[in-house]
Amino acid sequence: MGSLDGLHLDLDVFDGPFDLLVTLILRDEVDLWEIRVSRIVAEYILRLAESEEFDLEATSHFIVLVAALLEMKSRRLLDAGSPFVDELAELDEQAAGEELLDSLLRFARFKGAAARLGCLFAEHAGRLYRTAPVPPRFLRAASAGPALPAAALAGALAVLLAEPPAPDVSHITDIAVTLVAELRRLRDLLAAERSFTFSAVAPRDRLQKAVTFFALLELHNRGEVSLRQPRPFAEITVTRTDTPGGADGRPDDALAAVG
Amino acid sequence: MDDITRCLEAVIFISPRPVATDELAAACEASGELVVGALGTLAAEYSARRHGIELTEVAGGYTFRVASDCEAPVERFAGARRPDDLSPALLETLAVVAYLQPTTRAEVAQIRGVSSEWALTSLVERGLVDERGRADTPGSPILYATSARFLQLFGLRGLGDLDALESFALSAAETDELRARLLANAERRRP
Amino acid sequence: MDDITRCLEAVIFISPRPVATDELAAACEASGELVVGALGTLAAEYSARRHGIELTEVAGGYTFRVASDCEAPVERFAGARRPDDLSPALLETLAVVAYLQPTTRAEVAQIRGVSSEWALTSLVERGLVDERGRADTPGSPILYATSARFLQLFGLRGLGDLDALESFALSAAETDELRARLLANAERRRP
Repeated sequence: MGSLDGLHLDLDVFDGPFDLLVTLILRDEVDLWEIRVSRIVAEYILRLAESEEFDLEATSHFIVLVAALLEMKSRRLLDAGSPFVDELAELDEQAAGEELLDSLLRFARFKGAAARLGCLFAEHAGRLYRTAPVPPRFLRAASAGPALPAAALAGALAVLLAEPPAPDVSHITDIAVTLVAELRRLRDLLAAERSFTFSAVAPRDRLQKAVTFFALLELHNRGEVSLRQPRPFAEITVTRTDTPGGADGRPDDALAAVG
Repeated sequence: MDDITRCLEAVIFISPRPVATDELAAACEASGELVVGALGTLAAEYSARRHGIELTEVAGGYTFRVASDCEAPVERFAGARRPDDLSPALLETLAVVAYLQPTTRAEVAQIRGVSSEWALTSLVERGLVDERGRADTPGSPILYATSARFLQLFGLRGLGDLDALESFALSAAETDELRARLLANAERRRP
Repeated sequence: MDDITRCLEAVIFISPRPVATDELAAACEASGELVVGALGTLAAEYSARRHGIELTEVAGGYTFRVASDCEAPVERFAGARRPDDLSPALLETLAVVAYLQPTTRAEVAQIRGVSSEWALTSLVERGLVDERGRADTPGSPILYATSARFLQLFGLRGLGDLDALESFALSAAETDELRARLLANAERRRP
């Protein structure tokens, strides 16, 4: 299970399957601002916990779609009136576009060469050459006593006998838990302090940082905070907005169910 | 056949890999010119008398191989030994190494746009690519180059037999089409 | 030469050991009588045209060998070959064969986690590993074992001289245990 087809969402602005929601957002028929991504993720995690099988493909598909939603949301965080938006757009089209085109053109040549090599391989790889070793009687001059230590063989096998370390999967479980915890942590911080900067509260780890950013977007979406970034890559300032349901620390029901 | 031709034949027959002209000259104690002439005689003898094996120049030297119309009985006898097919990813990686050699893992990854660690390891395991020391740049990355086996499996006498990389460049029309497609995508993504 | 003669030639040429008449008949899909006649034609062609190699009948079948007056250049050539420099991949493959012999290509590949076809071919070519018949399992895969030249290269009197690996000597039971451990590790290493 864990399939996307059956993931039914009951959100404030949308009631229906997740796939349909994505389609509507792409057609601009549902406003992305109105969609709580964290809620969708929470629904999905619940669903995963309920189902007995883990469908890797469906889950990967889900992550890609959610990542796309997040990307669109983060783009809209940029103030539409900022001069940097134009600059970014220009950079996208001109410099980045040309750069991408250049590398695609360069790669195309190697791709063509690879296709040609494929033809040569098909034609020649099956040809039969004699590979029999030189008869020992012709090697009299070449054999001048042992050339390699026997210990080298034991050494080569020892590498294969060494038990491989267990794969580190800690980061996989971390993410699922931290999103909920991070929302709580940020709310606690906001209750204590009206305003702070992103770098002041973000953990050092890149993955953790991403989760913090994700949580901030969600708070922003819920109207609990306002985010301000004077220009791209600059410090982000987080400020609590004093609206009902925002700063009162009301636990999000969906997330509470998971956490 | 004359003495030098027969000696060449014996040496090429006994060697499990193609033999270069200078190795043949040293073994037969003859000049390079004489060897080149005798190689022509030898090849002509085998083709004129319709032998089941033929003399061929590949991977920097000369070797005998089974004539293509005699492959079936040999495979019935020895079992088919055709090497495994190469996936598109392996062929792409091989093409980058072949044209840019010696090259590093980072350079291959940059051109292909994806990490090529597995592909390179796999090519080394198949004996198509060799490690050739380390680059004299920060981090001293390993240098990779194609092997003699690569030349042999692809029927090349040497790297000079590879088609010029430029001959695979996209045409002006294809380039324009690619540019147009990229712009269209950028347009669609604009918020 | 006619078709059957050329096919015989190709099979005998490619085989590292003498080929029996019935094997030749099976490979060429011809009767034993036809094969015997064609073998006569083939031997006559090589001697009449003064080739540097000649068809000879030895115990067990037919094989080509270097004509006696062409042995000197062959010895010069073989003597000039570079010493056995074994890459890490070749040494690892050789170690697996040495400790688990006789073993199959599939088993070596499974333990090393990579296709080891080229490595095994290369070791056979260097005379360090020999084919030793076929396993009594489905598909009858070829069995590989180390050669006398292998012992010579590593200065060993016999396989009993191989360094014990941790607690492993080379008794049959312990070789099985070693095999099991290598396979289990390979399984764990798989992504």
